[in-house]
Amino acid sequence: MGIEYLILLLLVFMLFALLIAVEARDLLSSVISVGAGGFALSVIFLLLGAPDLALTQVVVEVVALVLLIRLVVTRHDTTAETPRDALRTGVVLLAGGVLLVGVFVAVGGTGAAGTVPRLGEPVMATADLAAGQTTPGQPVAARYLARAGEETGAANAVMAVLLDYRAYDTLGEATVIFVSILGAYAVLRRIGRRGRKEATI
Amino acid sequence: MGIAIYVLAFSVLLVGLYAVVAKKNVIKVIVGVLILDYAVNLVLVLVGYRTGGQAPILENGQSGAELAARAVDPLPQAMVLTSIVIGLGLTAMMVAMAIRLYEKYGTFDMNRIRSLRG
Amino acid sequence: MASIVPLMVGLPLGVAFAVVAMAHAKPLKRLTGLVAVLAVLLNFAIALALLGADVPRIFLGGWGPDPARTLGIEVLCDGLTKMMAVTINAVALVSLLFAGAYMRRFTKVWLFQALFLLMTGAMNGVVLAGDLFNLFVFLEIAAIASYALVAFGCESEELEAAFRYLVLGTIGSAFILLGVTVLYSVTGQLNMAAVAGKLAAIGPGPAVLLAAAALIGGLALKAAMVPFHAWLPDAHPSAPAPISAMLSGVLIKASGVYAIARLIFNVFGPTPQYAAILIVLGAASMVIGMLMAMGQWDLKRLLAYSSISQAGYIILAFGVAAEVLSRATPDRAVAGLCLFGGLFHLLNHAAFKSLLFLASGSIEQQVGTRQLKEMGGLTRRMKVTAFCCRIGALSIAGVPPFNGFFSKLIILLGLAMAQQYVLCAIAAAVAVGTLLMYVRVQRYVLEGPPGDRVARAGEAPALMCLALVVLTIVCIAAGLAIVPLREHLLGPARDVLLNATNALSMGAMP
Amino acid sequence: MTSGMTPIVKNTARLVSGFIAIFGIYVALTGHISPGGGFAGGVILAAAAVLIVLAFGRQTAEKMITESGCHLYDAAGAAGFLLVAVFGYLAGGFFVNFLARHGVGTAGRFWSGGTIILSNLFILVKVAAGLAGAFLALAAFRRAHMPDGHPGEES
Repeated sequence: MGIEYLILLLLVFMLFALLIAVEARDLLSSVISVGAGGFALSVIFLLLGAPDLALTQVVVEVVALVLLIRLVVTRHDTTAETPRDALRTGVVLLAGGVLLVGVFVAVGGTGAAGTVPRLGEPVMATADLAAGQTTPGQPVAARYLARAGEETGAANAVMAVLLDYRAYDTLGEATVIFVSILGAYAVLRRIGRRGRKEATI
Repeated sequence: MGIAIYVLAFSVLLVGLYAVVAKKNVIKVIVGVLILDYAVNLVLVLVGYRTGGQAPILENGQSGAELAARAVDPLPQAMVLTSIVIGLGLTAMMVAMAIRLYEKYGTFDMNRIRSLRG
Repeated sequence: MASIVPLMVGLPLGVAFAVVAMAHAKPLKRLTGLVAVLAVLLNFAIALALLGADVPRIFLGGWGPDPARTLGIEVLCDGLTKMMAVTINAVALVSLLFAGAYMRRFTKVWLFQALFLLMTGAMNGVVLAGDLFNLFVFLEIAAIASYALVAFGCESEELEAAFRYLVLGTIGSAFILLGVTVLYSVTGQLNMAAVAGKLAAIGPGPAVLLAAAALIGGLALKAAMVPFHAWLPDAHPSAPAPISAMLSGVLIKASGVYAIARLIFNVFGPTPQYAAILIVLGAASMVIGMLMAMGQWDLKRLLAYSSISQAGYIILAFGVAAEVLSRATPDRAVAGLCLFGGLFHLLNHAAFKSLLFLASGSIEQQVGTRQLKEMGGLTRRMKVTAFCCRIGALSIAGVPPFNGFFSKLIILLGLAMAQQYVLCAIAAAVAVGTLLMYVRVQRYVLEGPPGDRVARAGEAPALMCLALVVLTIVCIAAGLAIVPLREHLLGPARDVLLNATNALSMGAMP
Repeated sequence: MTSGMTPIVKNTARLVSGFIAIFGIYVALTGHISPGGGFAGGVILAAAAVLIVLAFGRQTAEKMITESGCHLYDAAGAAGFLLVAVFGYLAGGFFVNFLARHGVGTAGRFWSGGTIILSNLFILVKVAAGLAGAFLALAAFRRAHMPDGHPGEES
């Protein structure tokens, strides 16, 4: 139970940091606050039993922060002048209320059928590993955990899932980063069309 | 307890949504996209959490069945790893676009960008 | 046969990596375009070869299923997937040929070729995906490639349109992933067939509804259905013409319409609620897209708004089919007719909308404008382009005997037979409006005395004309060859949707 | 950013970046037995490159890390990972773990997991090269307004 309170505390911290990031007038403080939120998230990942994610989140956060801080500090326009769009804020608040009510109903906390299971009791825990051919629809994750070591030879079940059972997804993942970097190159060409002067306002 | 954590995670999602939709500054919008990513990743990991669960890595001498009875769900973690990568790729691309937009218009303010365009 | 199916994704991705490497080696640099065309051609050949084949279920990585659980990622190869794959690769091939001449004005064309191949490969991945998370990953690749391609010209408006497209697309993706998460938390599965089976067992609950809402919302954003359409009229016209053709012709269908249909019919199973959502989205898109298009004077913007309207037809037809299927005593013949009309319109729209966007690219390059008022008299100066443009406009306007007429007629018939008379009347009214709109386009673009700019223009390069002529032939042939099309392409695709939640687990096990 | 930062920063960066790079490679290569993996390792390796670019300035850094080199390694890493998938046809199909057919080794030992080490290695190369290249390209756009007469893009 103790860990859950810690997570709750970190989440509250994270929410505040992110609210500051969204509302701060100064763009640099906004970017740094979102970094603080990201680091809190990586600690939460660690507490939730996901060291792979914690490590990845930290290093990604560092690189993303470097990119963003560089973007902001080397430009002159450093404050957000116009705060918000009233109509859109209203729409978001309305949608948000509906979403939160939906979540409350869907999660429920009762663990009844047709709702999201209670925190700490993942659907995987209902798996019957010995279930053979007769009971279809067993959650796959328990099977990954039980047999990953012998079937793939990887002690780290996350890597076994990522690079063996579901390696095709990881091909997609590698391609995503390839695409977005190519996309960044494409956008950064100074001249897109031949015979046209670079126009700046 | 559990529901409070879920509600907070979805509040983070709302903060991100609010920043992306209602804010009129390129940097704020990028920040909003990052926050949206955080929130979805967090929900995904929460879904696979088991109370007091161990990380899904075999310890010395541990059998698979023991791991299956104690560890958290590895599948959402693999999904989140992919999702984090997608987020980083998107960030790089958004930064590139923000640089070009600033270069063209001299501002990060979307309203001024629009009015400059006429 | 089954083993080559994943190559439809692997080949374009691999060639895209190779194109990037080749661009940095002097002697190979000139060959990138040729290699890209060959890759797409080969992909099209694979898609055609698979049409007749009866393929068992495919699980990647050798992780075959036992009935209790599905370990590996499944790749689908049923009728619907085959039809989408043929459409995607055909439009990609023609657009890439067109780009061979059109993209000469742009710098660093190899980047364009690599991104184009990655987008095509990812779209193939989307229609092949038999796994919810895999679907999301390939949706993301296709979307990110399209963000970059919209901004490929690097002009101010293009960058701004691409940024807005990126931001809205990201919201859509976040909701799609959220939907997948909630579904996983309830079922413990990611495989679509397994999720469908599990959902049928546990019945509808609040969590399932939340997942469905998130997924439909996110995918409707990708498909630019009306409350979520804000990005499309900026993004599609900003892209280079071959990319506009790809985006309007196949991307919004593969990553929006197809994914919605696949999930609603084959995973969630059609219910009255989902049907109502689809009908509202479809009807609203149809009407509002058409009305917005009427007021446009920019040719590409007009075409973009018209894409929203035409995609609305498809979604409306699917929605009515879902409604019919969810009745107490479903009339499968009527539902089948609606589905057939929707799928046929999807195919036809891919043909004529990419034709019109490519033609607008030719005109823009030769005449130097996109404004309707500055054109006119194109029939005298650019005979081939004008002829193709005329056929395309007649097709989309629904004039017999072209393909658009037949698909709209079938949809109207289906709506009438499903006793949805109001929807049928709306659809008919929109069809008339579309007809009037494209009559106006023809009058301004093709007829009348040539304007100053047009008088100086010449015919477009041969490669561009070739691409237009190919699509024109498709437009004419699809209207005439409706019976063989139904036999080999559309019929199997319709059956997949008709079989609802049973469709995915019906294939033979490997 | 022509001159880079002060000598203290440069010396520290020179020292530290090597350690960071080694740590990145370590994280990638032991991904199958401990937390980490090719992606995290690749980002760490790229962070070493970012450090060098930041400390020494773009001009100096480009002598060590060139943009076209990054493109090449980026493409090679991605293609390598795809090749791992295609080599699976030797063992039965796309993405079959072809090294694991003759036993996968004991879980927990370094030599285990078949193609997982190989995949991690390729992803490391891909991600590191890609991110480093992207950072170089982004760093080129430091000044908002470029002086006139800058060299045009080669096609």
